Amino acid sequence: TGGSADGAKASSGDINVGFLAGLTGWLGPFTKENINSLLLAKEEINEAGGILDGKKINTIDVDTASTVEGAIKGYQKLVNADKAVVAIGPETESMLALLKEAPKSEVPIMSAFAGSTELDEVGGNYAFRTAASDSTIGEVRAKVLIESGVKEIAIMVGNYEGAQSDVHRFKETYEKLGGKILEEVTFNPGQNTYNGELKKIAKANPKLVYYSGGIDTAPSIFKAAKQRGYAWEWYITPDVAVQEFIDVIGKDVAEGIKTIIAMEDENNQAFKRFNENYEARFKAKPSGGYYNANTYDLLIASALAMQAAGEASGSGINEKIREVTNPPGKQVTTFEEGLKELKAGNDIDYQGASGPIDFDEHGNVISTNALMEVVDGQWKQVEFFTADYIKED
Amino acid sequence: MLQVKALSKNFGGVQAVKNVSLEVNKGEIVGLIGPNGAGKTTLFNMVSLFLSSNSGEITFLNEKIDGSTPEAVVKRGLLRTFQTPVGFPKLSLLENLMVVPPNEGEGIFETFLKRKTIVQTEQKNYEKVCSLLRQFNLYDKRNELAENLSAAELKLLELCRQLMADPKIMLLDEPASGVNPMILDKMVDHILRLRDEGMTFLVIDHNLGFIYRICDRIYCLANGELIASGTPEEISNNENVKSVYLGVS
Amino acid sequence: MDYVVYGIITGCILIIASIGFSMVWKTENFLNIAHGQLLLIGAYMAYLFKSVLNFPFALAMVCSVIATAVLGLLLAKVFYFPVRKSGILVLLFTSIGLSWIIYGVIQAIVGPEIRTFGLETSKMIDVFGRQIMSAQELFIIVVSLICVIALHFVLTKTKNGKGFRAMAENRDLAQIRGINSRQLSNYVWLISSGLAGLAGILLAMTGTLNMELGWQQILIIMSVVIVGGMGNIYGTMLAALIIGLSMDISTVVIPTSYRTAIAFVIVILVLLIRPQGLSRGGTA
Amino acid sequence: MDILVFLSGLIALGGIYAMLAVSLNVNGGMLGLWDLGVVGYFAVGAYSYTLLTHDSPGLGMPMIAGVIGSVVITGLLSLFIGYTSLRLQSEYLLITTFAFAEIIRIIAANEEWLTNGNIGIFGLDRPFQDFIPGTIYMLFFAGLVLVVLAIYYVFAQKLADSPMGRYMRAIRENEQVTQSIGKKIFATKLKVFILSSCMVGLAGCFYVWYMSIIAPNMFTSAITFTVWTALVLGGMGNNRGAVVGAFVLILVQEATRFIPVPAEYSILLAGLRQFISGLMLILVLRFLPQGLIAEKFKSVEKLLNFQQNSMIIEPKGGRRNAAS
Amino acid sequence: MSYLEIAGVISGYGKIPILHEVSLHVNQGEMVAVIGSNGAGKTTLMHTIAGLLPLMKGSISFQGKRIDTKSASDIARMGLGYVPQRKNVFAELTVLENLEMGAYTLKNPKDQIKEMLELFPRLKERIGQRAGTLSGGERQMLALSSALIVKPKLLLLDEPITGLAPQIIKGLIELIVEIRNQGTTIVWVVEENPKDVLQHADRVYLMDSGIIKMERSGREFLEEENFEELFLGH
Ligand SMILES: Nc1ncnc2c1ncn2[C@@H]1O[C@H](COP(=O)(O)OP(=O)(O)OP(=O)(O)O)[C@@H](O)[C@H]1O
Ligand SMILES: Nc1ncnc2c1ncn2[C@@H]1O[C@H](COP(=O)(O)OP(=O)(O)OP(=O)(O)O)[C@@H](O)[C@H]1O
Ligand SMILES: [Mg+2]
Ligand SMILES: [Mg+2]
Repeated sequence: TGGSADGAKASSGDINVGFLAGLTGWLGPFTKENINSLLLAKEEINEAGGILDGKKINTIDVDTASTVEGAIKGYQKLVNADKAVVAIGPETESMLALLKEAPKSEVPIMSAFAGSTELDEVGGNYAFRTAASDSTIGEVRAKVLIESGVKEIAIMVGNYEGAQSDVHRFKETYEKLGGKILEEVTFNPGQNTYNGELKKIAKANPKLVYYSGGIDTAPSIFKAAKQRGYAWEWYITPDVAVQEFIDVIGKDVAEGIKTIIAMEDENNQAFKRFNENYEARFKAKPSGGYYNANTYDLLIASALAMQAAGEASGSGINEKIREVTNPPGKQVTTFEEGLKELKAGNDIDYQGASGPIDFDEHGNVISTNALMEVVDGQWKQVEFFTADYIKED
Repeated sequence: MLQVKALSKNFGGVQAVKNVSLEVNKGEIVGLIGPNGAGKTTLFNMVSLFLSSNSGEITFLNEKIDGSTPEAVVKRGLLRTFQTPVGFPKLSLLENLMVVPPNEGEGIFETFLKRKTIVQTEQKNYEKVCSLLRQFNLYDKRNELAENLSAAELKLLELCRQLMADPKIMLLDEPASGVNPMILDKMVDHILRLRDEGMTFLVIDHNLGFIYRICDRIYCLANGELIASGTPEEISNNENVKSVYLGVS
Repeated sequence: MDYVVYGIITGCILIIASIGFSMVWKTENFLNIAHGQLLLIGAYMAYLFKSVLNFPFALAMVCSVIATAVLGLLLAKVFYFPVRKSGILVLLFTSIGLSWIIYGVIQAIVGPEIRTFGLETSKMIDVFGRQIMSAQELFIIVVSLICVIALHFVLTKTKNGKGFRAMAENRDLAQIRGINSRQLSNYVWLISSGLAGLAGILLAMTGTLNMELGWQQILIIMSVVIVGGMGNIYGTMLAALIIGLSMDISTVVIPTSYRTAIAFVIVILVLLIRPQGLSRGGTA
Repeated sequence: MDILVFLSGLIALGGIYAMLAVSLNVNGGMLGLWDLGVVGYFAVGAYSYTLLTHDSPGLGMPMIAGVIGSVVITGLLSLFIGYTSLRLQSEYLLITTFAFAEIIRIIAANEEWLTNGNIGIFGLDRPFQDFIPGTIYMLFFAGLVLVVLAIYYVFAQKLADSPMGRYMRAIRENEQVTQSIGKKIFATKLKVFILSSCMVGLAGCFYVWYMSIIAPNMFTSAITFTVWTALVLGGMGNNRGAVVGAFVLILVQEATRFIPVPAEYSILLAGLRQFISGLMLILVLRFLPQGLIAEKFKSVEKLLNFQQNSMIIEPKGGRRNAAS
Repeated sequence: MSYLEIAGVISGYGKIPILHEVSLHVNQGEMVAVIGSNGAGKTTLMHTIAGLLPLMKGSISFQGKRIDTKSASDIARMGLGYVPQRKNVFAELTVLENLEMGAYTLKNPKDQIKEMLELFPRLKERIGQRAGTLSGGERQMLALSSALIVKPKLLLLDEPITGLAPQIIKGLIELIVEIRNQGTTIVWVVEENPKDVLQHADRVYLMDSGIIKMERSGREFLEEENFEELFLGH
């Protein structure tokens, strides 16, 4: 098949790995840190000697301009012109658009932040994601709220796929568990003002408002709410749980805002190490909401899979990625470790910086989650939920 | 052929045309003169239905046309030229004229279904256009764009365009102004010949030599009112006309 | 009632953003798409002065408006003036090209981060005994009023103002009459760009500085100005208010997700009733 | 081979844009309508096709019925849009058509029961996908696009060279004068507008095939601007220009992807890409204000000659022609 | 050097030359007529002098200064008045505003405007009307008065009496002659009523296909036996 041909060709030099994401357009803020995470992973791999007897990883960044059309064009370039073995990065819609294409081209698509529920049951063959599904996180969020006694909330949701998918399962679960949605307001990003939208929420008089939207609209909404004296408690979508969010809406406004996010326990070794390395390399902390660890893990896992498959090809990754990340096997937390074990002929189970990374049949991982809160202008992990949290009852 | 009864037009308080009645018979060349701002062009605008009248009645070929549309009136054979012509600047002279006659090919499906007839009509129209252009000394420029014409050439083109539409009656708004005497001669010849072929004209112009030469009858407007009518001779001797229009007392 | 106030605030921002665009449309006869990117320039300039050079905010605003005005004029000189003779379509698409250039350059300089001026949240103030407006919003309304009155004065009371309109209609003839159209159009570009810069700052004040600001705004600006009509700036103002009000008031009865759609429905309705916009060829 | 597949992907996309540009040239270039609603008809065509052929949501009809249906539906909708807005002139028409396109997109995003909302519908089938191996499918698809593009081109060109084309250009130049020679311009404008929209709608089906997914945010005004830019870049009013402009634009944008840069600078490069596209557009317009290929004025004589074996002969330097 | 000196001028629209090496001169206080068949290039010549068309070759000087590199507005400010043949009023502006534009370079034009309105009572009646809706003749009057209002030193007239009624024409010709007598230099493109005009002209230039074919004094020209033929340019 084409896969082996690719492999043969790539063996002459470096292994190309594509980063296919919106460097410009509305995804721009997300991707700028992801580029770093990927770079970090690449450097670690190459410093450890590369895979398959010294082949180095080479990353190629392809801008989709945050459009599906751009993603398709970019993917074609990666596959056909760059001979990349994997395309890391596409967001939900691009993933969906490339679902059928990927198995044909035998170049897997992997996303670190496509959280949409739409992807819950369609991946697994040449499509993987380390992003937690919105369904998992939605259920966790609903349960946390109900358990802390919040029975009535209002929702503000941006009029685009990412934001809507984020609240979809949450709403369902929340209502099933006995919660009540007092008001749901859909808003369009990029407006001058959101006074009307806020007024509508205010009329429902909720104690807590869940905000699912982007950073760009956040200041207009949060500041205006504060100015108008609306004293709601806020929960926000994990996507904006980043330092930038606090910076743009101001520390005073941000104080006390909460979110539940798919995240490894702060005290987890791999997670800690990733954060430290990242900070040392780029002189800045990685933001939780930008799924940096998830991106990093994708490349490490892909590299290990290729090593295990014995060939630098997309089909190799597709075949072996579950084997190197799922139990059974020896748990490893770094590439170097994994490489050593693989060379020794052992089965491994990669434990990533973003979590245990165990791909199910549809290419999803079950995440661990954390409740975060803004304290003194910083995001703090206040509670950690293991992957079993929602299965408890 | 064309009858105008008690036509009036008011522009926000200004009575541009007051109660004007006139009549043009088939095969006649009728002149319309009068001082600047007398209301001549306004009258034309109303007759060609580019402007609605406030009151009065317009009859063309024994039918009232007041409520009709400009296109419909043109279809029935009443055409007018504009005092300040523009034409189709980015079309060649040939195209400017070829586009005029009704053409079966002017439809999306027709273009593909009626190839034969189209070519035939085109052929016919082309010849007519060429002979017209030749008469007005424009033949050499037939493939030039209309925007590259001088003021008077454009005026002639305007005349040609209306002639292409095979009108029954033509309303000409100052066809002679700015036109070189030699070409004017040709224009006169042409108009007279068309008249002999049965066409009817209503002509506005300030060039009295021209008007007297071609007109059978003349109406004179002043301040929106009809002040005189008659043969060129009568008009040139009319005291009223002399004092209001010619400026001799 | 509250929604009316919201609508007025929205409308006032639109007014400032639109007037400059409308002036260029009238005098140069083309839709200057790059106007949206001038908003972006204004906002980032103010950021540069305030947050990088640590100027006080008011001073940063003034500096940025001036800098944007000058830059706008320079861009016009480099990009638009040489192609004026080629017609409005060429100008229109040159402006689209210029938008991409500005967007690309700013993107390369500032990156995709989202920023704000980091201003304090402002206090609410009493209007007719009710707290419906923040000081910041009052500031926006006042600024737009000042701009409108100043422009009205310039356009009707000064010779240059009439010269603008003469030049807008027939540049050659204006020249023959001794109207120095070069100088006048410099003024137009200065004022128009300066206003764009101001609008950009105001928008960034209430929201964020982000790369998409220009593209997001230009569409609504275009709608406002065209609905306003070619005639005079009052048409533009009226259109800005109508669209602002209808968007905010509509949220009472229609799902907020259709807010933008409402603006466009209004655009269509107005133009069906008045095909030349609200001010058809009147005199200012 | 692989590079061929890659190129064919680009050609397919460029071809779809070229189809749009040719369609737009029919009403924007030849008739002079400032139609900024292209993406609206494109979306309607694409959505109609998808909803007719897809199972759920949708009616699950056969592909060919979907294509025909989508053209018909686009036609009906553009009849409505055209009827309401075509009396407007230049900028006023521009903003109205633009508003319609935006409203269409907003409806597609909000009416989940019909369109599945923002998430859209994915995994859509492509014509003959079962018969052609996946790896070379793009080659086939690009070929299909080029064939249809050729049909579009020939059709538009025949139209341009016919009396109808001349009539359309006359309307573009001056509506009042066209009226004064007794032509029904509104009806004509409406007809051509619908024709052009239907052509755009059909191109919408190809876009769906190319993308294999449909979602509202694929249909932003960026597409309209791109198509117009392609047309202006290539040369307004001229079908060859439309095709060339579309391909040049898509290829230049893609070519910049091949500039190798270290990862840290890829955002800079992304900015640069916008910069280069903008600069190219400006430079072309500065030095070739008519676009890459200027609208050619084929003389009537040439066209007649061409069609009818030289009934009219233009002797060298002579004034007379043989026929008269 | 003459008051207005045109030497070897080649100019036209875009790249195509319409005027081919045109040379002519006008002395101070003269009234010079330019005649020629339709499309001969008279309007093009006027446009070129006024600074609206760039020169491809040659030079134009006015009052001893080169003006061919100056902008039209600068030339206007030097004292050149021009009544173009077409598009000679601001259609969207009112009559009064048009006059104000004509008087743009004046400090306080109230009196001059009044003077013009008295000269053309018809305009006074229509003072607030948009110029685009004026009748053809009214528009012509407005164009003339907008140029006359500043009392230009050199006046270019491109068929100024086109479309005017006979009773006005007579007065107008007299008026223009009077203006000349008061010291204004005049270049007049003549088409209609050539005899009435040419008898007042000091000199006449005959143009044909973009070149000056012949130069005569006004009377000489009228007395040429083949006047008709010459005028027609054949
Ligand atoms: N739309 C309008 N609004 C106001 N007044 C108008 C309008 N159109 C024409 N008029 C006035 O009506 C009068 C008659 O105008 P019209 O054009 O019919 O004159 P005319 O007889 O053709 O004159 P000319 O010989 O100068 O062309 C003029 O005084 C003109 O100013
Ligand atoms: N804007 C233009 N672009 C290109 N060519 C033009 C343009 N205007 C005029 N011409 C051409 O230049 C030549 C001279 O035109 P011009 O207007 O100077 O003639 P004219 O002597 O004033 O004639 P008229 O008596 O008709 O006013 C004509 O052949 C005309 O076709
Ligand atoms: Mg008239
Ligand atoms: Mg002339």
